[in-house]
Amino acid sequence: MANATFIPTFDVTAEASRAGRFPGRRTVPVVDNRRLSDGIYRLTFRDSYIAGHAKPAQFVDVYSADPTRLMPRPFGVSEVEGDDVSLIFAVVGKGTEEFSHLAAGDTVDVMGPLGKGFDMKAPANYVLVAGGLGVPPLLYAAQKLALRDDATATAAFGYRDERFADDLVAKYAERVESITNAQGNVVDLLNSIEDSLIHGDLPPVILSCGPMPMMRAVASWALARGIPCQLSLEARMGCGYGTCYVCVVDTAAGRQKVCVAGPVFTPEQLGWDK
Amino acid sequence: MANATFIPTFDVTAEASRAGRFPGRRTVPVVDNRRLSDGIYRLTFRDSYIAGHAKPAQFVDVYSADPTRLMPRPFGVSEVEGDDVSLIFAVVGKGTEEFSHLAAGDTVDVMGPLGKGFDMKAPANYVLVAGGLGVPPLLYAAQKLALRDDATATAAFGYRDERFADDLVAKYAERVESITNAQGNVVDLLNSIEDSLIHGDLPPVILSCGPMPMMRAVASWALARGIPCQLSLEARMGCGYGTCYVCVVDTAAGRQKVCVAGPVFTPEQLGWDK
Amino acid sequence: MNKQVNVYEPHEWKHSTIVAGVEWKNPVGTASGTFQYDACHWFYDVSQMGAVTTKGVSPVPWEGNPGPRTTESPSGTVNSVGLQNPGVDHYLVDELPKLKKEGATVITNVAGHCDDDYAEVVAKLADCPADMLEINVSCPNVTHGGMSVGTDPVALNRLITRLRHITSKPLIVKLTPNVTDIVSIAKAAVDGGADALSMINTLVGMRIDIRTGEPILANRTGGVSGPAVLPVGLSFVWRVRQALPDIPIIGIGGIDSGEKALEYLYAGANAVEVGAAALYEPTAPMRVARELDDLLDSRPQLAAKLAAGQTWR
Amino acid sequence: MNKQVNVYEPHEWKHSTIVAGVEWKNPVGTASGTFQYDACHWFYDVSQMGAVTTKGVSPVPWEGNPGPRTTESPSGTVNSVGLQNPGVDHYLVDELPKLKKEGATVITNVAGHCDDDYAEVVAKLADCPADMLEINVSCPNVTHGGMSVGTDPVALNRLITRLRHITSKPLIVKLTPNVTDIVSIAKAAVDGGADALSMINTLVGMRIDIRTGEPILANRTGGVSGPAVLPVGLSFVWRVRQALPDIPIIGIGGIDSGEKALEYLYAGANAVEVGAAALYEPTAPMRVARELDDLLDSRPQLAAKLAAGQTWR
Ligand SMILES: Cc1cc2nc3c(=O)[nH]c(=O)nc-3n(C[C@H](O)[C@H](O)[C@H](O)COP(=O)(O)OP(=O)(O)OC[C@H]3O[C@@H](n4cnc5c(N)ncnc54)[C@H](O)[C@@H]3O)c2cc1C
Ligand SMILES: Cc1cc2nc3c(=O)[nH]c(=O)nc-3n(C[C@H](O)[C@H](O)[C@H](O)COP(=O)(O)OP(=O)(O)OC[C@H]3O[C@@H](n4cnc5c(N)ncnc54)[C@H](O)[C@@H]3O)c2cc1C
Ligand SMILES: Cc1cc2nc3c(=O)[nH]c(=O)nc-3n(C[C@H](O)[C@H](O)[C@H](O)COP(=O)(O)O)c2cc1C
Ligand SMILES: Cc1cc2nc3c(=O)[nH]c(=O)nc-3n(C[C@H](O)[C@H](O)[C@H](O)COP(=O)(O)O)c2cc1C
Ligand code: FES
Ligand code: FES
Repeated sequence: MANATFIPTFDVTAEASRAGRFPGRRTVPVVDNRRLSDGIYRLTFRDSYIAGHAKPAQFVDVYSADPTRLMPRPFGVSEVEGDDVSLIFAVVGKGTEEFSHLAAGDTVDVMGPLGKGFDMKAPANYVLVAGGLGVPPLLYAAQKLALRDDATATAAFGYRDERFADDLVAKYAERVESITNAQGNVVDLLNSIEDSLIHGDLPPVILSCGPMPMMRAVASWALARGIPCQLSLEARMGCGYGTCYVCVVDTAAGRQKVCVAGPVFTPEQLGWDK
Repeated sequence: MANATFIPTFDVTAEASRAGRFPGRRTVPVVDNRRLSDGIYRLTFRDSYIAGHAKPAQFVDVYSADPTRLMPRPFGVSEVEGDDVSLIFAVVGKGTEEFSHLAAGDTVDVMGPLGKGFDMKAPANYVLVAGGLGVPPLLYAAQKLALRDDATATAAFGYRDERFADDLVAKYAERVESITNAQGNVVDLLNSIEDSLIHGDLPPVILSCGPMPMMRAVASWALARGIPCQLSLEARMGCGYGTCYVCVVDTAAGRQKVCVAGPVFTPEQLGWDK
Repeated sequence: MNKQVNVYEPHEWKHSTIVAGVEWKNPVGTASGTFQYDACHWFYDVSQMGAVTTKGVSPVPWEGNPGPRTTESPSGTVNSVGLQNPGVDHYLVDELPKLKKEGATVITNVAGHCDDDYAEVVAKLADCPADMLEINVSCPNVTHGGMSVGTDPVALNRLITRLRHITSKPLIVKLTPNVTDIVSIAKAAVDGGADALSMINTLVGMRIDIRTGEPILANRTGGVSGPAVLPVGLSFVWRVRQALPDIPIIGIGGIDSGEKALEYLYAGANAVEVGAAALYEPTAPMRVARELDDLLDSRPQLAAKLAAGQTWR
Repeated sequence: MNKQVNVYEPHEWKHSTIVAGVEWKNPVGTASGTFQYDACHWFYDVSQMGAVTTKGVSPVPWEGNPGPRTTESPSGTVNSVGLQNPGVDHYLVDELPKLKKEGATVITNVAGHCDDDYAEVVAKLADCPADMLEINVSCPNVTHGGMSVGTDPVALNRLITRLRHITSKPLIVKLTPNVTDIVSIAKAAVDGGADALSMINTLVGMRIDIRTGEPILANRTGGVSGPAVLPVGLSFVWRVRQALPDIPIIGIGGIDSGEKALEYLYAGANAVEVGAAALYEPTAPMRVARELDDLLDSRPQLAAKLAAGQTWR
């Protein structure tokens, strides 16, 4: 049920574009929703604007159909096919529980793409380091990199248990390495492939997303080796588009908004190099 | 969408009966919903308990599927067929607007039957005096009376404009008289049939439901002629089952709860005979 | 997500609590003004609640405010009943005996327009079988007494000190959220001899009918309750608990699930009461109690503290 | 039911209002802390709002509270931003010029930890192109200043009297609902020289994570806003309007539709501001303005009063 109070019945994207504005919250059709592993789902909806504009690490605000739950739920774009946009999410609370029940034929409210994506201009071997639900932006990075001649993708994914995204990323990445909690963590994984990264044809650039402690470990691993590194952060958000000052992270330049200054930051920006 | 927070998935009526309790709020299937006239709908749902127990002028609490709108909406039962219960309602606000969109195959939350019904034990010619949306309880009274040998029903319905219930009540009542606002009010109608009521085979008893000013006029018409009269009142309700003291009306015995002391009161109980 | 509980099934309570020396079968009570024996006993066995709190009783019958007395607000309800009740004498011969016959743990909510009113009611209740008295100094819907006492620490301290001398029953003081400084008021009640505090009563609120431009309630303003007030109630319990580590607190406001009841216990409440939810779901108090009983299974530390009459904080 | 408005279409405003001498194109503004030029101008033409109220500015940059800074509540949101802002100097060279270039009517929200802070900001703003200043004495998320001034009539009166001497710009004083007696506080502001009042700021509230038993906000408590607070905001506007028939009032709290804005106008507000709704629907302020513009068509008496700077009550 789309929330009756605010859902426009006109074509928001078309009307906003005509007026030279960024399209706001809109109701879009769900194309698919499937369980990838225990409590982890891949939701696909149709939205030409997000499909046409999203860059890896940009995110989408998804809204509950329950009008008592008003706040946006941000999720990184995980794949785009034509006008279809996929997200991968874990059920952690009421909103994601609700989204797990969405099915083709339903609608869902979204807004995006939001935030700044990874900087992937440089020719490089992009090392995609994901922890847990950090997979989505990196999967999408792999999808984009697969189209390029001047760059390659090496996935280094750390899972709690089930390797729910190895198959997905294997479609795009040159190389897929992964590890589960029982075997070790992503730094162990990075250590095990360090040599090949450093001696590869293209210089390595780390793109990473995952829990904060992991990001810190990845950042110091990269800093110690002089490998450029970009981190996609999470923070509780109030709006997702920069109007509320809710989503801040401490950076070298003071508290900044994750939703517009980020979600991607370098360790240097975060002051983690000090 | 039934509100996820409180809707039991078990059979409330069966479980409550087993425990010797009155069945509480439950989710029931909508069987039919049709527009009777401009902004007036007849909603039919399936609930064996209400169907089996409801007396004319008893009402049903209907609940919004929107969890921001929590309060019950009370409606008089208008007809019962087998396990199917019908209500007739006017769209006056957000809840009734929502209910107007219900369709067969949907579900809706209800509780009932609630309140005390008309006292229809006496053999009599029951004169069913309705104004506007006062029709439902009187239609149901006519349906019940149609089964009896010792009583008859005379409908005297006043409408704002469209005569949306004449057809419905004609199935049950011996006689159907109606009037629209443009022609006059129900007291005019009563005056026009006064002779036949007084000289009929059975003594007249007035059952009435409608706006307060109309009820007052009907009551004084009846009092002036010594005709017994029962009035089904409306009041904003908090619960519908007697727990909150919200729904009071001033009576000769002080402020009483419409939902449990009523909704049916005699003019004498209301002190309108003074 | 919770497994759904069948509220009509008999249940052995696993987790009790103690509030000011009174044992509750479980930490969930009904809130005053939303529970009447005659109405609720049709829906569930009232003796199975942690406690039931009855409607405010006054020395003589009160007729309350004129109607309409309710209006809706987003995730809330606004009421202006104004403490209509048949008086303490009627209560003592009618509702209380019925409740006690069923074996319920009873909190009698006490209303008054002035100190003498409260004193009179408490005196009449001194020897009755009610388990606890809840002094309602927080009703926003009466002109005298009610909220005016609950917003003034000096007046409140005087009242509670006086009542303390009249009764040996556990005295709960029910506080209003419509104040600048809840801690000074809570302290005044405790210093006066309150055995426990309950909070929150309703927030002052209103709605307007845009067809007429006039307030919907005859009384113009009323009291807001229901899920909308949940975060407010939690913050009041939290702040009072931080200031007063030992006083038993009953958390009230917006509880309609075991999870929300649990939030109150973590905020520092020893027990909770369910109010508005019972209006639109008569078995809500029992459902909340059952859900909480299950949630406490996986929280043995909290459960142990409650059972011992202690709090999480 | 309303016909749905297309917020992206150009619109000729039919119904304006006047607040403390300043003409608003329509009676709907944005609420402070939920509007930033850089974020919102992508979604709508900010010059088309009745007014835009910018985030509280302090004498120097403030970093606000640590995160998490938000949690959800039923039909509401709880925030503990704590007035993070880049300071008044930055505001004067960055946000304000952009807004004025677009032709917006601007209300600058002023924050401070103490009287000197407020005075310093107001002095710096005295000659700027902002149309009105809104003095935020009602933020529940800062330890000093903020709400503490807004809960004390004497302190508030002293502050406003002082600010009144520094600026000739229309001064709006923004009040907190977390008080026992709003009327005495409103009077203190007006006596000190306030040209208008705005209300309400957020209600103190909190949520607890039942997985950890700990408050979700790093700051523990925050401010509740959104639809849940609608009835509370209405009652504050109503009560102040009853006591002060002439002071311009900007109604705030839970507005997410033209109908709810209209309730505030009937309660006695001269204009309204939309806050939390903009967080989950960026074009909400514009939609509310458009819906209200249509609703006022059928209420010529109210519309005429607003256009003349008068109120319904
Ligand atoms: C930029 C960004 C990208 C993200 N991408 C993904 C992704 O691709 N896949 C994925 O599974 N998760 C992602 N997350 C986390 C995801 O937003 C939360 O898991 C989700 O909002 C939880 O919603 P809920 O309703 O189930 O939780 P509830 O606890 O019911 O939510 C209550 C409120 O808290 C917020 N909240 C709760 N947990 C988080 C959290 N960890 N981060 C941010 N807000 C939270 C919710 O948005 C909501 O406003 C991302 C977060 C950010 C900030
Ligand atoms: C005993 C009884 C029997 C009734 N039977 C019928 C009937 O058979 N057919 C019919 O069309 N109407 C009937 N009504 C009136 C019906 O309950 C209201 O029209 C309906 O509740 C309006 O709901 P809403 O959501 O559209 O209005 P809203 O204004 O959006 O509702 C807000 C709140 O106010 C209450 N409310 C609003 N108007 C009324 C009203 N007139 N009476 C009581 N509560 C109100 C609602 O129940 C709700 O709690 C009856 C009322 C009572 C008390
Ligand atoms: C209809 C109604 C009547 C109430 N009457 C009383 C009362 O008599 N005494 C009292 O102390 N509180 C009374 N209250 C307040 C509740 O007990 C409770 O404190 C408040 O509603 C908040 O809880 P809730 O959000 O669960 O409803 C009443 C509340 C409602 C809704
Ligand atoms: C994220 C957020 C930040 C806020 N920051 C400020 C502020 O800086 N200054 C202020 O006066 N009010 C601030 N407020 C309060 C709002 O302006 C408004 O008074 C309140 O949210 C009630 O309105 P609403 O229910 O429409 O949100 C803030 C509110 C929110 C939600
Ligand atoms: S979430 Fe609102 S500014 Fe980032
Ligand atoms: S509606 Fe609650 S007592 Fe009648």
